[in-house]
Amino acid sequence: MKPPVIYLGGVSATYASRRLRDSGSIRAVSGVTLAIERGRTLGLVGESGSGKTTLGKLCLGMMRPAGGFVQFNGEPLPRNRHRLRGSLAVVLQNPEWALNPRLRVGVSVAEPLRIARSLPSGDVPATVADMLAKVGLEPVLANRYPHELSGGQRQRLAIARALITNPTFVVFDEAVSALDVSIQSQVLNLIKDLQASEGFAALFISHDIAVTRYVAHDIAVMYRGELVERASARTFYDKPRHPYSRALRLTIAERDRAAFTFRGQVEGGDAKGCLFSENCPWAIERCVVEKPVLREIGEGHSACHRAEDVGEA
Amino acid sequence: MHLAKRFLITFSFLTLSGMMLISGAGSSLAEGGTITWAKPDEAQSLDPHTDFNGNTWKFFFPVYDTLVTTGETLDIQPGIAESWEQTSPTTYVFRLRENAAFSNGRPVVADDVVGSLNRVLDPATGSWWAGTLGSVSEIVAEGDHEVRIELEAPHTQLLAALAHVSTAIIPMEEYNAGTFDPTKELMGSGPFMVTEHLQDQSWTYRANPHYWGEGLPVADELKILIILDESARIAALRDGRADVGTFVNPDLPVLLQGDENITVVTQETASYYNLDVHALDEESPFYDIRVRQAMNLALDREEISRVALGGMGAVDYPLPRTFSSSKACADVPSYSGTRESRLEMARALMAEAGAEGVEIEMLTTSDLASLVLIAQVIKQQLSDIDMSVNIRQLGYAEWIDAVWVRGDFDLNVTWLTGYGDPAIVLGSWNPDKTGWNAHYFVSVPELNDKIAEAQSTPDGAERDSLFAEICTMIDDGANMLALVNKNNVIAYRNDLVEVKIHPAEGYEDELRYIEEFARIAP
Amino acid sequence: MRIFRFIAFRLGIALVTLFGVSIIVFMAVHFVPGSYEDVILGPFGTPETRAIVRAKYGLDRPAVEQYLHWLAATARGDFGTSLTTGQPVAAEIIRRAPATIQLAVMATLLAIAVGVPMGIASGVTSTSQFGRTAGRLVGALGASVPVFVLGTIFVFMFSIWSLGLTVGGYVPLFEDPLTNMRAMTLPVVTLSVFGMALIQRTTRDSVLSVTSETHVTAAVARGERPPDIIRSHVLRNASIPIVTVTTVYFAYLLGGAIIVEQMFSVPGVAVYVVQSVRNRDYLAVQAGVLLAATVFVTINILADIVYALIDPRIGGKRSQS
Amino acid sequence: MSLIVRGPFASILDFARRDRLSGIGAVLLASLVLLGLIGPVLPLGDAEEIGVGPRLAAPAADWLLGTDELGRSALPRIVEGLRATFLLASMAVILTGILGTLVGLTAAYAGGIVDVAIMRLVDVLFAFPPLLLAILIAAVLEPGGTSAIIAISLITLPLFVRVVRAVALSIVERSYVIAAEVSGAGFLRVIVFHLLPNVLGAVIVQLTYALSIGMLVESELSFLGLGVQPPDASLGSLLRLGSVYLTAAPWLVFPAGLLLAAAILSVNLLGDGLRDLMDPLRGRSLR
Amino acid sequence: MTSLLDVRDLVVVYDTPRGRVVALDGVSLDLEAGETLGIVGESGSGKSTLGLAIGQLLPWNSRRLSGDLSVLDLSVFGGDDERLRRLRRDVLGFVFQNPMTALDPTMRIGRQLARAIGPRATRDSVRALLSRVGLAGAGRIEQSFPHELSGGMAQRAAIGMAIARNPRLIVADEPTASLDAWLRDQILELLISMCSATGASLVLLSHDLHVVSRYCRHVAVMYGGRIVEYAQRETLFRRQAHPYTRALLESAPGAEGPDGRLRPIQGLPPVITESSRGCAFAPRCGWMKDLCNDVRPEMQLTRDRSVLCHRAEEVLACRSGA
Repeated sequence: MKPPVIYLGGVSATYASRRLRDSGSIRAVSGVTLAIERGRTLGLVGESGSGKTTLGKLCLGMMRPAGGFVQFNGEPLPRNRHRLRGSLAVVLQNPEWALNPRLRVGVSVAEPLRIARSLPSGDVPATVADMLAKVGLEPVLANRYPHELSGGQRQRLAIARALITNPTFVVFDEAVSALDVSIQSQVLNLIKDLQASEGFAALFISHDIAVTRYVAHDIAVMYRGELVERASARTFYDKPRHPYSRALRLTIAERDRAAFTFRGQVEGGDAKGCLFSENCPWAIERCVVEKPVLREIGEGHSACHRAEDVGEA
Repeated sequence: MHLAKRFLITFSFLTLSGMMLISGAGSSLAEGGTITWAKPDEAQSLDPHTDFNGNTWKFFFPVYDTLVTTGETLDIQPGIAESWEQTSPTTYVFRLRENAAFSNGRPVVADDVVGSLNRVLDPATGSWWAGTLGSVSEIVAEGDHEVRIELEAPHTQLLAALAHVSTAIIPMEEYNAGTFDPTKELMGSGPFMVTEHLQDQSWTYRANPHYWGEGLPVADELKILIILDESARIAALRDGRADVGTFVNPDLPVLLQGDENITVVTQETASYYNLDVHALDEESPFYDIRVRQAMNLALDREEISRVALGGMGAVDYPLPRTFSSSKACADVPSYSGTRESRLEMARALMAEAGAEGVEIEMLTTSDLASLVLIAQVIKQQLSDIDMSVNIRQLGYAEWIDAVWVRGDFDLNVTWLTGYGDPAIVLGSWNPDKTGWNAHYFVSVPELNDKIAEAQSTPDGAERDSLFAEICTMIDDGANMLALVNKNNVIAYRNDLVEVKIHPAEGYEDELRYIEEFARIAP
Repeated sequence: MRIFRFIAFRLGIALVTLFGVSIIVFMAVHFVPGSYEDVILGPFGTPETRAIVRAKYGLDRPAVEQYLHWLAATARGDFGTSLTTGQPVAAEIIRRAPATIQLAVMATLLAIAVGVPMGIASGVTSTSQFGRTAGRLVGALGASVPVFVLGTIFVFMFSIWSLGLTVGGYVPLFEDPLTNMRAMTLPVVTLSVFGMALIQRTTRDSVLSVTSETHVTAAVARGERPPDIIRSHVLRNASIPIVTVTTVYFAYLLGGAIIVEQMFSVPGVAVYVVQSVRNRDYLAVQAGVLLAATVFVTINILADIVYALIDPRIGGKRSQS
Repeated sequence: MSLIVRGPFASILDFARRDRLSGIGAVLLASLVLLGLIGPVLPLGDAEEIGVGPRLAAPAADWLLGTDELGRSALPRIVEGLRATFLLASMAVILTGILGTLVGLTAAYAGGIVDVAIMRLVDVLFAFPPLLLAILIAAVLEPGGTSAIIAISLITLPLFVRVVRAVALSIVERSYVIAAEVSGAGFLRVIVFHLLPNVLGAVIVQLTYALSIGMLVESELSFLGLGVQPPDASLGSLLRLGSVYLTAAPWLVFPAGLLLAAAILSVNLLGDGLRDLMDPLRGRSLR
Repeated sequence: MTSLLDVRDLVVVYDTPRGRVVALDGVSLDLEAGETLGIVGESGSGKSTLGLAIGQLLPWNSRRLSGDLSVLDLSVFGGDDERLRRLRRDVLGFVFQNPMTALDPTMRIGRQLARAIGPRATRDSVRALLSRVGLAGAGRIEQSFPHELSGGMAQRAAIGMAIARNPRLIVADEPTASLDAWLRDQILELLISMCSATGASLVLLSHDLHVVSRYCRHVAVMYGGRIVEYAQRETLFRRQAHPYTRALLESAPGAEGPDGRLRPIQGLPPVITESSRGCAFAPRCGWMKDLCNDVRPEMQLTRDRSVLCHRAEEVLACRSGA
């Protein structure tokens, strides 16, 4: 059997500040185990600051894990990113800075090709033109500068740049969050179609569960650096097994929104118990003293002592 | 000694030709009070026996006495010694004043004189002046008030050398007892004593109560303000914070035009600006004596005086023009004929030497503004014989290092002090004796002999004819050239103080009679 | 507690900086051509007399030894004695410090007192084309006149019409405040014009950027009066860049004082250091430069603390301008 | 942004039209630079010839701005001085610009110990009172144009490095840089293709400010006698000598002082305008 | 009867370095007391400009070309600063998108609230206000600086400041856009409850049609600087008379078509540099005819709604998308 494209084994990461004088480090991700198979899209949801982006960086080797390991196609991620050139790619949030404003967009899109040197340079323009067509843009746009283009077009170009080397693994980090609704849907369709046709594995990071559900095959939920639930998109949507997932899902569901309210503010969590317990209407005594682990339940995994009850409610 | 009585006044309405210049005649004088003198430079060190810098000496003059001193026209006058006698060509006997005392009240005795002079002569002291005294065989105290100096050979300039503050009489008893350190404080038998020194700001002197001069000093207090900036010094004079100011700028009269209560006096000195030529560097075009001579001929000293110094400093000779003997130097080639005729000779010499497109470096220091002006005029003059000059203007210490330590120059604009005897400055043309210019100066045995001879010949016609020969040889060697006189510019408030300024000065003591300065009663 | 750790950390950095400064200044003054014995002996020095002087002042010892010796003494607060006067350098600097401190402090205060209100005025009037242009022009003009040009003009003006002010004639402030102020007004004003412009420009920009923020719009939306908004919401938020630029100005002041002290014969530290460079009075130069650096570094630490006081969000972060 | 992207000429015209003050600054700067450039070929007279007229003569037909203390015509000297001031300051600033940009980018992108080391060095440089630093440099290298250039460079370097680093730090976080890193771009590629072109705007603004500081420092150095050496002139050295003769020959001071202030002003106005263009400060009415 | 808010043909333009941009292209609107109105639009639709115009908080590079906006019969463009200030203080309350930037970062929350209450503020009145916005029993919050609060708490504090003087009209511009999704309902509910408790009207500006319609009785949809459709929320959700409204609803995730795919609106939102000749949506509109490009549609009042479309009748009649 082929190994998963990305495998995270109990990965932890601390965020060390760029600034020297900020002493100490913040634990951004702790003990996350995840796999993404070829051709699958994993949606990663959670509120801001839950560690989603850090997890994305870990998968791309942009950050070294403080604990655990990251494997790419069954091999440890090499320290030198250059060795993997062309196999990894990323599409990030802010369309304003998606492309280098000083370069013609065609040059930006071609950059990974030039870095990977997988093509004779004569073939590059044609490949770029093909790629632009794939993301639904006129090839003539290659001669424009980013500021001449709209946010949606820039995000399409960012996708084109990411996919031009036929990468095995692509991270979309809030790739559509900054786009207007009408544009967002265009780009979502594009991502979905390309993933189906090119077959890369993808990590789709978003705080918007409706969007994630639309593009992802599987969904993982993070809460304060930990993975609290993982399931297929359908299972997750129909029957979330973690109170936090429920809370997230409720934000898109019209019905019974009043049934769930948070009690108060998230304060520095008690490491002993469940991090969510303070805000959890389902919490029982056990939740405060014993940390739940991710366990298989139904068709997914949940880190909740009362996962059964939550799922059935 | 016959000296030319010259002095210049640049203010047109002041054309006194007396020996003394006294302002405010007729108004009544106040007893005591403070005389304030604004000057541009601070002392570099405090030891009168070792410091070579004329700017520093000015702080010593009011404090220290010397055996003898000079008068208004550079004639030797009694100092601490009220009289002297030359008992043989090599023996001098000095009779000391009995009423002279150091500012601590202790009378000056012969041992102080002997000790002070011996300190100057001691190589360990490192006094640069020692050689000027000639070869002294011994200095003996004869009782408390008589000192005898024995020389190995006649030395005509001895008295003039002893008139310099570098031979100041310091209190040797205290020095030997360790209670007085001449490198850290000043104590002498002069009219004033230092009471306060604020570095770069001011010196305050009180009258020495034990001073021998009757009724002197007139003022109770002398204050020297150190004001670097020329405009600020002018301002101090204008608003009455200073009574007297000394300046570098030759255009001072112009700048003070309209200030009727300020009088500007130009004092002639035995000092002159001169040009050092590096003749020992094979790389330098000046290694060839013909190029040096051509350069010398191409100079237009009259123009230097007129343009660089605003007409203030007259053409000067190796033997300073203040001394009447200098007439002997006026006929040498580079001083005679028209400029055109000299240029012709210069070009011929250049052609003969095969010197074409000569490029030379001329050093000078920004420490003295007039040097830079002179350098620029020289640069233009030398272009007339196709010599292109690159001026390098250095800070003081870098300049000393470049010229006198490393000898890294072709030309150097600087100045020499002439003192009270013509032979003192001529001594500089013997590098074997002076040492300090040996690395760029060609030693000419014949010239050295002539200088030595002049130094041991008494004043008179014989000496003057020696001087004439020396001047010719100096001009021929073109290795160190006199340019123009370096005058002092003094301005004072004629409504506040009565001053006495002498017409000629040899030792940088421009306010030699400061103990006689008096405030005018309001 | 956090603030103390932060200060300790800043002090550590400051020491490293000063150590660097000490090495550079030592090397600079010892490797410049021309040394102390040249100044003392002048043209008449001979190799022998030079050696005598060098030995007398310990200048013949290896540079590293001299440096370490100096560093150790300096760490004990002993700046050594001046080669020129034989007096302790520390005493000389202490004597002169009041003049330079007065110059710097008064120039800074004047610059702030004029610059900040002008900056605020041009900041809040920059919503009209005229206000925008006028504010920019005033600031640019003030920052374009070199200190010595201004000084020359002042010397010129006040040597014609004194108006009670003097060029030179410094006495210590506490000895005779009136005479002191008569002598110090011109140098202080000369030195502060650049600061006024610098602070005016920064204040203006800062006010503009603060008033662009939502919380100011929110205050306007609550119907607060413009003076109240400026006082309560704009000033404090705008003050960090002003503090930063004031520290930069202070660095400039320490250098600008050289020209001003010389022009107006203020017997301060700056002119002492420059004279000491000329005289190759090594210990005096080293002490002077190290002191200037210390003052500057201290001002920076103070600024950091002020940042933390002004903006509660800053615990250790410092705005880079 | 638009300044770089559109045709440079059209954008400059556009910019000058929209921002009157910068337009004035640009025109002033351009004409002063032009004056400096063509000065030597203008029939103004010889800047170095001594004794063209009497010393300290008032302006007259043969010496339009009077003569100086060596009887040289002041007008060609002022033009010469303007040229020297511009030349020295801009050479110094270009040096700083190149060095400061590279160092600042390296510090920002390399981070870690490299960053710390660079910034501490910059701190050390910054802790020197600027003029004192210049005086020491002039003493070590001997006074003159070269040492003035080096001094101005070192004085303006810390500000430059800090600004470039700060701007670069914000760019390092941008999507296109991260995307390039993910696709395997190396240190040099990121710096040259992604950081450099994008700090250029800030660098240009900073260059104008540095130029104004450079001209100030150059004139101050020359005023202290540490800049260009006679008989060459810079505006500062002209003022140094002229200021002595202020009462007697004001023509030696006022034109040079005015020209110097105008030159610095033009650069400042232009810098403000460029800054406004890069990073518009809107502000709001409080009424 | 005087209406609370009366907007008549308001045209507002911005002067930008790249030229003139029309933000409001003739907006008319009435709001009665006690009304809750949601205004929906994408970025660039002009909704924020409209929100700011209500308090005449427009930036200085904007200009009102024509039309007027008055609150309680006082034109905010009248030029009487003092009356405008009183209006803002006593009648209007604003809530902005990002509470962190809408609060003064250097002032403690307690003091900011006290300033919002006015000169008569006391410790107790500040506490009372805090408890009204659900920050009760929080002595520590008074002492906190904004950055020490979470986004949700900060927005509650900001709402507290907006309602401190019991305004008649609250304008909230994307009050939850910068908050995590699960906080959205809490904040919006708080806003609604504050309004109903004091009888204040609410203008809620948002890009999310669903959110708006959940909380507001009336909904206005903006496109290209104009209100293109205005109706009660039930009416609007049942049927859409403007093609844009309909397309917007159909393109959102969760509204996938039968094939499981989203149906995005093709093309890009316009940037208007002068009043549009025709319909601003025409280039992206499936119902577009020649008429749409040439003739500027005017607001038509139908039975239950206002709509700005030449083909509104046909759109209404058609069940599914064109």
